[in-house]
Amino acid sequence: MALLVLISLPLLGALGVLVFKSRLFAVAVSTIIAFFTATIVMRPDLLMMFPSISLPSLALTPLSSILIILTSLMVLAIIMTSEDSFGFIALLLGIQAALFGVFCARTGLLFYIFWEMTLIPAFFMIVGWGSGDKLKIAIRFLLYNLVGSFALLAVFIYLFLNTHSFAFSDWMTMVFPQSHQLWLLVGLMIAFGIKLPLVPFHRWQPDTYECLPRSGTMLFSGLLSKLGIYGILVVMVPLVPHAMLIHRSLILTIISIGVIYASVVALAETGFKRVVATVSIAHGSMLAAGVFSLTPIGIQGGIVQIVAHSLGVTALFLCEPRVRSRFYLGILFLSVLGSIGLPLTVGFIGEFLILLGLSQVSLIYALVCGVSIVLGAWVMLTLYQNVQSSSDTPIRLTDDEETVLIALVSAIFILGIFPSVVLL
Amino acid sequence: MSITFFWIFSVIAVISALSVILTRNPIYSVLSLIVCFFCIAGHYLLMGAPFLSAVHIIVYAGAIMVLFLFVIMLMNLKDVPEFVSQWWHYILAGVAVSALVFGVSCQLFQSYGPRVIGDMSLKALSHALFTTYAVPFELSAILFLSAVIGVVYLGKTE
Amino acid sequence: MIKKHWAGIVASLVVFLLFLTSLAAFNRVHTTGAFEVPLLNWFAVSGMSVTWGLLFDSLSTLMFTMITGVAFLIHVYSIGYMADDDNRARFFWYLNLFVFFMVILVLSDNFLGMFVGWEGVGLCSYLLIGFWSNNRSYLTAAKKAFVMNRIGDLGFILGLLVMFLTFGSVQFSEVFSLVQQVPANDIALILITFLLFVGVTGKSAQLPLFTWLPDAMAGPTPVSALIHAATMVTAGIYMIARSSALYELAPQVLTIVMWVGVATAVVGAVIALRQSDIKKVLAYSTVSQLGFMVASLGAGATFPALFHMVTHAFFKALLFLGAGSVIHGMGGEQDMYKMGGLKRDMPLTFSVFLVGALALSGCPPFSGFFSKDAILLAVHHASPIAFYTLIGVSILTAIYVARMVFLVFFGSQRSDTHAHESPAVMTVPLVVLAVLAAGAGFYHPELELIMLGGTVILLALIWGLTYPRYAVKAVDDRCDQFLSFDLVYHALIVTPILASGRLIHSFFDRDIIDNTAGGFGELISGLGQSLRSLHSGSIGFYLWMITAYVAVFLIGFSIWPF
Amino acid sequence: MNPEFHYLILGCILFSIGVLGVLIRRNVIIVLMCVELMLNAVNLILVSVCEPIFVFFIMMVAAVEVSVGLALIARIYRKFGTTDISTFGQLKG
Repeated sequence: MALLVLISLPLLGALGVLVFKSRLFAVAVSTIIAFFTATIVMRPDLLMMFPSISLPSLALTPLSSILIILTSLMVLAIIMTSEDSFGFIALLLGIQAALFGVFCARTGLLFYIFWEMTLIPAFFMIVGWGSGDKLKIAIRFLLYNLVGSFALLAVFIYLFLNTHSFAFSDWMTMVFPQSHQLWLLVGLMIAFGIKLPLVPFHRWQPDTYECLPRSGTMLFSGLLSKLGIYGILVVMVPLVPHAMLIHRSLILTIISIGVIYASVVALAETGFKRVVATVSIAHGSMLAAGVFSLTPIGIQGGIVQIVAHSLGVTALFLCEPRVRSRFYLGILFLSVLGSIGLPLTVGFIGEFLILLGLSQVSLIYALVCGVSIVLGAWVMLTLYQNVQSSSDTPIRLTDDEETVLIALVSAIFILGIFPSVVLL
Repeated sequence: MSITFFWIFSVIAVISALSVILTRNPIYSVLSLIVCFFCIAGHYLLMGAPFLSAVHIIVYAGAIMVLFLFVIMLMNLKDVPEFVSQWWHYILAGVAVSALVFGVSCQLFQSYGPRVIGDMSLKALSHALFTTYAVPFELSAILFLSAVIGVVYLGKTE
Repeated sequence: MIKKHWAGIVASLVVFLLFLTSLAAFNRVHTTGAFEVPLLNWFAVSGMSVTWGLLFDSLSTLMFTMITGVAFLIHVYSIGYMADDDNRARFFWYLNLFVFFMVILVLSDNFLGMFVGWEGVGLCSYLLIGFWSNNRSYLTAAKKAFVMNRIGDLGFILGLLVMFLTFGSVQFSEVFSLVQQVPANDIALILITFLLFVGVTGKSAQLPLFTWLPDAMAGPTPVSALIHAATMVTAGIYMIARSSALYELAPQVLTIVMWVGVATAVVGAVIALRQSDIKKVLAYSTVSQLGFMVASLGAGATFPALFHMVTHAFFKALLFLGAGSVIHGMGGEQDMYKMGGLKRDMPLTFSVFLVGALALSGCPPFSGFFSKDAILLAVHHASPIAFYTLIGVSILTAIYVARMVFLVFFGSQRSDTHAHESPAVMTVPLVVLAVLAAGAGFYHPELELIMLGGTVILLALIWGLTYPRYAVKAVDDRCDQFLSFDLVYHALIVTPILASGRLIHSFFDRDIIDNTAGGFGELISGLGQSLRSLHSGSIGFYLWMITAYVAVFLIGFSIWPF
Repeated sequence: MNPEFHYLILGCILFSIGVLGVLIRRNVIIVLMCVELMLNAVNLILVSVCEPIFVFFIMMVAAVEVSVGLALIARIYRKFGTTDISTFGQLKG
């Protein structure tokens, strides 16, 4: 019941934002949601005041607890720094509801519905608030993602026909024939690979990130891309472990190539947002590599990296070129450090665990993914230095942005020193 | 007894249906269709559904066909070519209809079997309508409402 | 005065306190033995846990004392050197941060903690090299240093991964006790030691990753003295010394280590012979001297390496600070061919610089003689060829040192700038360092008379022979691109990577992927275009289509064998 | 022969006549009437298998359909002055 409330709160908030048209209201709503989320996760016993209707289709796992807290805090951060109109914020809250839904869903049907529910507001965000050739970009975004959704739907229909149930628990206990597992694997790879995105399904991402307004980019990169890896962790790994294990070296090879591919492309990209977007592809691929190593440590590393990447990339996009005050350059540099995984940032823990997991499979994968860390440092430092020596833009960081940036960067470092919070 | 009536109603229904599509004058077509509907109502009686039969006559013969008649008389349909002109249209129509009949009968005759003769009385019908089918029933009221609004809008002169 | 220099004074005081702490720790270690201070349980995953603590033993306290001591002197010097810079406070902030990470590096009780310090000092090195951020080429140098260090760090971290997989831990205590049960020549051990050594080549500027160090001279001179001569670049030496328990069991890797060290020593010294920038000479000299230390480690001799590291820290810091004093006096000029005759204008700087130069060339009784002597002896036991090569490098060292001293301080003045002696806040640390550079050798007074005599005669010969060439005539034999590894790296690595980035970007991304995805779109829309003609708008036609479709559908279902 | 088959065959015949009418007549009012005939054929079959509820709903829908359809026809007639189906060629995007 509490989870139902959790999912409907942002929707009510969205309505309220549209009715009252007040920024303060939006911030208040997302603060309330953040507190509510924290309560649900930290003190589930306090929620006894809700009628105890048990909903087996919605439940919290440790992983989804981390993710819904991350989601609520990120949305709060985005709303606090957003300069966009109320329609945008309402869409943002709608996406938040859908994200909560995906993270809490325990049945395939709900998972799929909420999964799709993220697309519609996202599409309107691009169309309504994007820049440049936005309609084309929006349609490309939608088509790529719909192909993924279609693959997901096909897999879910297959699973339903074979188990006569939508519950994850029923799906996971079923053992499918080898050849079918391969097809399921391919379908799920397409579905989640497009969302993440993995090379070669990545071409929708840089344009979309560039086109969106800043808050939208933060949302897409910090939260929506995490759906892909969440799907891999929650659906793919428990469902087709054998097929994944059999084809592990192939998958890891493709992903490793993708990691290098994206890192090298990032060197050729120009423009702040496009570079960060492309580096983000490399990070996402590396995160997937950790999970696909199928070792407990690699998966752990992937989960840590979800948080790390989310914090890092959000901070980076928030730091798009501004007046080069000392504060701005400092905070941008710290975000860059978080992104290149310097020790004492949470990204380091994630990357180290991922590499450790990969090296348990083969040192080669660790080496290849490690090369991308070097390239990543190269790219990010070039980016930083370009900002450092570029001509001034007239826009200053506002107080709210400074607050949020300080919070994000401190989170990056605090979690780097005390990472046990995000280790399951 | 009922067999006799069955054949009578059937023959009249088929003949009047044919005359619906074959007469040139639309008024005759409407009148033939009314005859056909009466025959169908007779079939309903034969099958033990008197309420349906009554409703059928009221709705179709009483309301719908009058509406048709009204519209036809309202319009001055003198010089409308009533039949398609190309001869191969008729051939094609024949082929299509035979294909349709063939397909439908293949499907229906396979699955069609003796059913339990149910209660088609007024009481049973209304009970079902207000319990099991209460929601569709209410929805159809909304459908009517929207139809009324739609028709008023369409009929309004610009 | 205090108001202007508050940042420097506070920073120096902090480091001084740290220095006192290090002395106390040093004292305690030498009276009661090694001890540990636990810090935190960092993380634990799947049965593997990393706890972080500080380990004080003779090795780490030696490093600790040396780092904080030298750092304190350089902090004090910087108060004078940076007096006119607007961003002094930031400078001292970075410098203190560097000391923090360096202390973390040497005091951590596990390899991962060491790695934190290892990357942290790299970060500070980046920040300080690019400190004058208005100059884009300085920023490029900083980036180059960071990225090349990261290549080495990748080796380090891969080594840590293998270590984790082999021993299940990265704590020094556990690894060094478990390694005793590993058979010699174990492949994992070879891999670990080799990969860790890759890290060393990055951080300690060995072949093939040394080219960042000369560029790193873009930073302010105190930075070059502290980071790029005395402390950070010796982190690699510390690391190999710390894990000598591992290296002893991998003799093949030790051989590689030794020859890389020897080769680096040669390359560094040869390039230093032809440089015109005073700081570049010192930088290549540092590369060369680090090669000595690494060679010594490769020969299995830890103590001479550490000994040379300490004496090198003193005399090279002294030389850099002396060079800084010269540059400061010359108003920012770094080209030796524009100096000359400075011994009259800057007598104090000249005398301390001379002490450093003599120590670097290995002249008895200065410290460099003893430490280099120890290294040569150790290498002689391992490989005579390496020994003779290093003797040759020592001769080259003496030559370029003589060239530098003569060009800068002797001969006639070659520019209009009127040099002036630096203020006391800069010269006092110089004097302290000079005393240390001169006297530190007596800590280990193992004298061999042949060596002593031979060295004195050789040096006298070299200085005598080079005097006319450089002091009197100042022959301009500069060749700054001499043996440029950078050009090779640029042609072979950097350019291909950038080119492939552009190729992938334009060819794979745009042409292949976009066109494939777009091709599907074209296909569908083409299909749509052709189907559009069916959409004629005639109701009669639509009725026909409906009927035909239903008929086909029904017949299909009837015939289809379901 | 099963008596329900009689109704089935009768329904089929009436339905076919309806389809034929739709295809060969050009007056749109007659076409609409033929559609009604087809609906009734289906109704007949449904009653024969004892599903009176569906018949009831079909009648409702038929009534709605006819009223809206005739309103549309009246409107079209006002616009084009004819009810000849072959002249309506604008039903496309």
